Amino acid sequence: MNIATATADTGTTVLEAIKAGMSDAMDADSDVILMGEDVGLAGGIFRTSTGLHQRFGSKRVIDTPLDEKGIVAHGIGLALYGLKPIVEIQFSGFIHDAFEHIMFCAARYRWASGGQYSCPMVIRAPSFGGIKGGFWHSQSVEAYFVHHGGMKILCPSTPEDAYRMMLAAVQDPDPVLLIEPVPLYRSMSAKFEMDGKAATIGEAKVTRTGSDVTVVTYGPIQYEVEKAAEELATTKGYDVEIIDLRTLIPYDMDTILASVKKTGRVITVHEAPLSMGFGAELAAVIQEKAFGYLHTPIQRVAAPDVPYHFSIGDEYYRPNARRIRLAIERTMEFEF
Amino acid sequence: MNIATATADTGTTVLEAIKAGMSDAMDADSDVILMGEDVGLAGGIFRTSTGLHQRFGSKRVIDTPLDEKGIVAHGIGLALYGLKPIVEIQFSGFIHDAFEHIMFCAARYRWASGGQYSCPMVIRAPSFGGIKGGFWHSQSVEAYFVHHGGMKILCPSTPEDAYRMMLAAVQDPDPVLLIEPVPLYRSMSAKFEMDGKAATIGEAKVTRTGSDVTVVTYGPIQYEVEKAAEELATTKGYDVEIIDLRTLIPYDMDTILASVKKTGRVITVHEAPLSMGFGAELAAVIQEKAFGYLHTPIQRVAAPDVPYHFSIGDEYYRPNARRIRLAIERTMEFEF
Amino acid sequence: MPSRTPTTKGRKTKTREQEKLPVCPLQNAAANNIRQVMDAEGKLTGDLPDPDIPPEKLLHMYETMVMVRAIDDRGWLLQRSGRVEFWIPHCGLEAVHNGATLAYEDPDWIFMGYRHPGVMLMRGVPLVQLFAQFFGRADEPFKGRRLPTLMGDRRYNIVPMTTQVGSYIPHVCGAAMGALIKGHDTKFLAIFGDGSSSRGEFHSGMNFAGVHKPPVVFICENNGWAISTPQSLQTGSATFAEKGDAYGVRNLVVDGNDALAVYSVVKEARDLGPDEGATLIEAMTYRMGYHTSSDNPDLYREQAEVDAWAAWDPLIRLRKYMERKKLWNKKKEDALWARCKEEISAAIKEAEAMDFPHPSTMFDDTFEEMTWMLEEQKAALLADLEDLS
Amino acid sequence: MPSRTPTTKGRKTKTREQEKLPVCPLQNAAANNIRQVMDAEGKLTGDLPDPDIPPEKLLHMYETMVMVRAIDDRGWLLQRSGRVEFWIPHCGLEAVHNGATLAYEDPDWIFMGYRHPGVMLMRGVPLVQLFAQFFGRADEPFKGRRLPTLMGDRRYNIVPMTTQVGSYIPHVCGAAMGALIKGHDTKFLAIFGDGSSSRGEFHSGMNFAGVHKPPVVFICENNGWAISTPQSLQTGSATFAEKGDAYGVRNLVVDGNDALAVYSVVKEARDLGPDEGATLIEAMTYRMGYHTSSDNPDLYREQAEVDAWAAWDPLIRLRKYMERKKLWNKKKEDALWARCKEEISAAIKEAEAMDFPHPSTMFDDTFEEMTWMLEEQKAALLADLEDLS
Ligand SMILES: Cc1ncc(C[n+]2csc(CCOP(=O)(O)OP(=O)(O)O)c2C)c(N)n1
Ligand SMILES: Cc1ncc(C[n+]2csc(CCOP(=O)(O)OP(=O)(O)O)c2C)c(N)n1
Ligand SMILES: [Mg+2]
Ligand SMILES: [Mg+2]
Repeated sequence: MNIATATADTGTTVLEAIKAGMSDAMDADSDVILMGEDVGLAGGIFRTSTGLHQRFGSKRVIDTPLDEKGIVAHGIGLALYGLKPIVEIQFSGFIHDAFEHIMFCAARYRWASGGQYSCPMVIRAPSFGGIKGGFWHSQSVEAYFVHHGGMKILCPSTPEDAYRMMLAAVQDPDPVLLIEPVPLYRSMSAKFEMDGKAATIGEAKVTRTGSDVTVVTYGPIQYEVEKAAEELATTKGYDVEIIDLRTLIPYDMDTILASVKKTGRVITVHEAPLSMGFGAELAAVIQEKAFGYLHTPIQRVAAPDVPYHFSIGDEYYRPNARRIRLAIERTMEFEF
Repeated sequence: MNIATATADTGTTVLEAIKAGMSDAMDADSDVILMGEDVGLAGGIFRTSTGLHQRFGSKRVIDTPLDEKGIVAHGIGLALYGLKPIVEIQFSGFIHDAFEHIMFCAARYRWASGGQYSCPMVIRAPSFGGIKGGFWHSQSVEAYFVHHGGMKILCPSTPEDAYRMMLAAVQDPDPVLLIEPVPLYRSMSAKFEMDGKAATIGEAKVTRTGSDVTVVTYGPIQYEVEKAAEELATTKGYDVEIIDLRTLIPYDMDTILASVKKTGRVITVHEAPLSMGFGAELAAVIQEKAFGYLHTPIQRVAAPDVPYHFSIGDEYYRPNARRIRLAIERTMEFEF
Repeated sequence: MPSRTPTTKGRKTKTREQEKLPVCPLQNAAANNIRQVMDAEGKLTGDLPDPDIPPEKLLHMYETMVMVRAIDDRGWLLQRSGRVEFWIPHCGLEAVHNGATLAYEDPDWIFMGYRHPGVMLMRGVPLVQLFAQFFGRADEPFKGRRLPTLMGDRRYNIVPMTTQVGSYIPHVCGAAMGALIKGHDTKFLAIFGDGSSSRGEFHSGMNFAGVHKPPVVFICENNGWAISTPQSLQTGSATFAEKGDAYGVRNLVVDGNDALAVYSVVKEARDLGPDEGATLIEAMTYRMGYHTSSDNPDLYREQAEVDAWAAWDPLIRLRKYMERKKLWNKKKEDALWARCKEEISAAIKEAEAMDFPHPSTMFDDTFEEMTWMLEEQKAALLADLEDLS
Repeated sequence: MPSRTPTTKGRKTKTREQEKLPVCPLQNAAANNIRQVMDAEGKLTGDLPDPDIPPEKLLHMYETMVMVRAIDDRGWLLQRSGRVEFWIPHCGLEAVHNGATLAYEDPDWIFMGYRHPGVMLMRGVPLVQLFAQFFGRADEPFKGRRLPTLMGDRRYNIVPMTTQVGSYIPHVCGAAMGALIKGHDTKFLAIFGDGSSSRGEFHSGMNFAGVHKPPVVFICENNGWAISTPQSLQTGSATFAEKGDAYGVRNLVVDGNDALAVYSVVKEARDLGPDEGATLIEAMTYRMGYHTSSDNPDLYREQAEVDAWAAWDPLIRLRKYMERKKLWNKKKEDALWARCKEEISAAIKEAEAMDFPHPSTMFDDTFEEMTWMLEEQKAALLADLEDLS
């Protein structure tokens, strides 16, 4: 039994699913611990860990000093010693201070020690906009962590994925960055069985099948893609295929290629800024591996290369269904 | 007169050019200061600032505590107050601790203050491999700084560029990341006039004109590209055009596009790792803007997504003329 | 006189278990080496001398403290009724920021946090500008870009804070080093929280300050909590002030609910000679309200602790002091509150009528001269907006 | 007894100007609160008691100190003659790492820097393995991947250091927190430099240590310099030890050229009870050699300073102590040096005959299971190599 308060009628929210994932992981393995700012009595500022402190005690649910670098760095020490820390960064915007420790310590101890040590740990990064958070509380930071390898990156966008990916992340023998979708925490719920089964890392999901154009996306913004696709099916009869990547590293090339070879048209959508966003890597790889299949250039829909604006960001910075629809139309109607 | 010891016969090395650039900038403007670890009496561990401490005193050439975050963060304060700090990170591998301050403070104060404050400063990042430095001392870190905008990024690869870009970086009203080519510090010299003229930021240079294929590159690795091009001109008669980007942000799209439209074939070459390297952004943009002109997929030559290996990195990790030649051949001989 | 706390033995860090019977540490200020001018009743304790602030300055400070309290009351209501998106309460902390600002001259630079609107008002920033910021309107210094209560204004030498707490600690130290290098006599003040002392930025800033001796007063506003984290989980040291010793930085603890004491110690530290360097002052105070409008303090702290601190309200203490000096009375008090409320209502009305920023302004102020990439992205947005209309 | 340094008044930070007449601070150890067992002549000073280390342990330590010194001599020559790419000297620091390691048990964990080969040898790592590492060969724990002298080996519970100095300070603290959580009685030791104390990592590690009380001894090896940076430019505090106070971490200064004193204070701190937490020990010593083979100390320091320290050579002091105890004599000394040199020559010969790693091994140990991207990149490299041959 886990601690989540799934109600019979609405199902489990993403937030409850994350909590359930942590709770089940901690039940299954006494080496799993949670640490971060305010994760204890307060239950985390989003309440993703409500009740865990009461249940597992202050040795396994640790309120840390206000120090993101310290949180990750001590998590590394714990992992080296054989524990499986889940460390929470309160908002992904505050993760940057821990950059060196995530990328060049956690994700490098195995290699740098000739395989003698490893750092299995989960770094939780509540991310994305749409919550009137201003530029520090709405960041999409995933792209910074893709370059230089060494780090698995997961991004669930449904309650079931949130639950199973948490389990998968905890079980993984290497460090995992878990990009959590803040705007979905409470707004999305679904029914599924909390049976302790972990997701398979590296598997994308085709969330909508179609034959005209492939949209590769991840995170909460995919629901805007869905809206655009629905609308275009009605208004223009365009048949859009949508791929939820779910894992950014290692991403599911097979699923992408199969789709692209079918449709010949690709759009990438993320809410991180455009330049050097993950869409850049996808576009570069796809044009290389499927050059002969492409009818049109790959288009990238993303936020502009500026910070997230408090007053107008949610509406005009973050891509939305309308902008995505326009991009799909441009692709479908592309002429040389 | 500047402090560099240019000799009449060999010209000025890259190292001396950097020193001359700093010295001239400090002569021209008393607000320009240099700070970093060991930049004073020791003249920097590479000796790029030898003599500056003696010349400008310890108020303007400041040996700091061993704290890269502190160096950049105090540079920000100095810049806010109206000085023009040049801050040295001893090796670019140690820059990550300052990530938050570079990307989200220095490159954001102007925006976040509604244009009231700015942070004109130069962050020197000695970079690249080929010096038997192992993975911390051979890093190519530029890609991390491209995403999220706000930061100009320069990368000189000749003595003249080193000198003029240093001046341009100091004069720029915004923060500039200066990627310095360690392997060229002493190995490359040239004659040019140290006349105090700054480079124009954002201008690439076609260092070799050709009609068959465009290689877009930057940094010391471009000399490997040159070797490959020379060889292919002889052995296969391929006519390779080489573009030295010089500025990564904002890169020179016009020069790239003009070349691509002429050749129809593109290869990007950098020594940073492949995934989400700057080549990804270039490939994504080029395929979008020049789709109809491309005869072949854009190929990326880069280091693999692993750390720089001490024993074998210089030979097998860093791209070399042979690997670049093979990539050019593959592109030239591409069939669907 | 700002000087090293001679000993900190008297004061114990509390653990969660020991927090059973909350007492306000200000009660034992002398034993705890907490510098004070007045007690809870506004009577002089004989520790620090009465600074004898000239009446008009004193009244300016007190009136601003009341205005700031009134803003907090209203801000909370505005947030609860959905008219501002987010609120960070500052009730209880007025003596720290108003007292400290009074000790500084206008050309001096202040770096402050999100709980310090008094700094703005003390320096003459119009009230309506604050509300324009809370409402995210275009016509305020940050052009609606930043979270409500994250303020600043260059025209008043108040530097906009970094949203990451404490990141500005080395910035202020660097700026002050700049003044030293340029031979200016600008002085610097930075206010940050107890929790912020745990970040590497605190370490960097204090360490450079100890070596370079810039003219900065660092106020660590120890308000008891960093969200839900008490001092015992934040650090193992008995005080935050003594951390200064680790860097050779002069330090002391002051009663942060005693505006006169804050003023006195900050003023003395500010006025130190050019070679005397920085001072770290721990202001012992208490966050009476929620951490932010998203917080729920019932989850982690006892109401009894809040109550213990309520008896040391900085407004009441200063009012009683002024009453004793015959500078104040009930009539003036009532009139002041009425005026504050009225001015706030007027400012709200004016600010709510202001425009939101135009979407394309998000591209402004990225670089002095926009790059072609941003030009292109801006053009796309504008085309998009045209298409919309 | 490891305890807070009661006062640090006696010891002044040096500025560059004051460094005119270099004296070794160990001369005034008592006044400077530097704990000592013996003086420069190996005579007991009466400060710390003689630890009376059993002869075979004592000899093991001394012999390893000599071996380590001999390795440094040879390493330097190897670098100068181009046979190793890079060398980080450790001459003068032998008492710190050998003394500290002797105080620890084998299952305990040690995190060390690049100047501490004695840690490896004290624990029984074969000499040839060190040289295989210096030469970047495949058959050493890190498979030739890392810079010469950056060592470690899990089989001996010596964790490989991070190349960024000091970054392992919070790692060791976290690992020790792990032992506490698991209820193990593993103890932890970390050695890092004076310069490393300036990084945020030091702050994080000490701060968590003060709150969580893990069983760690942190040795700040104050060897006078961080490359060209002296203490006066590194920090404003009089000692590095007292920084512990800022975190509620017990601390003291020890004579880092006195192997017996290092052993004594580290042993006592290591053996503290489970609730007593961490200790920060500043080991006052001196880097006799260059910072690295790329350095030139003539640019920034006086030979006179080096000479002042030479009189306090840790090997000579320990030898004299042992001679007094009749455990050692000139004959043994000569034989030891001869043996060390011989063993080193043999190890070099063996290590130089070893293979370099195969290029494709750079992909190993990235993840437990390689991603498809790395598989693809590895395949490309292999194809490329085939093409080459
Ligand atoms: C680097 C960073 N981490 C986390 C946060 C989220 N956060 C906002 S306020 C706060 C607590 C700050 O505590 P303190 O410094 O004591 O200031 P107070 O809120 O009590 O005034 C936290 C953790 C942040 N803003 N910055
Ligand atoms: C984070 C970081 N910055 C810079 C360097 C380059 N560097 C290598 S050793 C060193 C000095 C270290 O001084 P200290 O900690 O006193 O150790 P010591 O070398 O004296 O033993 C520096 C700056 C580094 N390795 N890591
Ligand atoms: Mg606080
Ligand atoms: Mg040192």
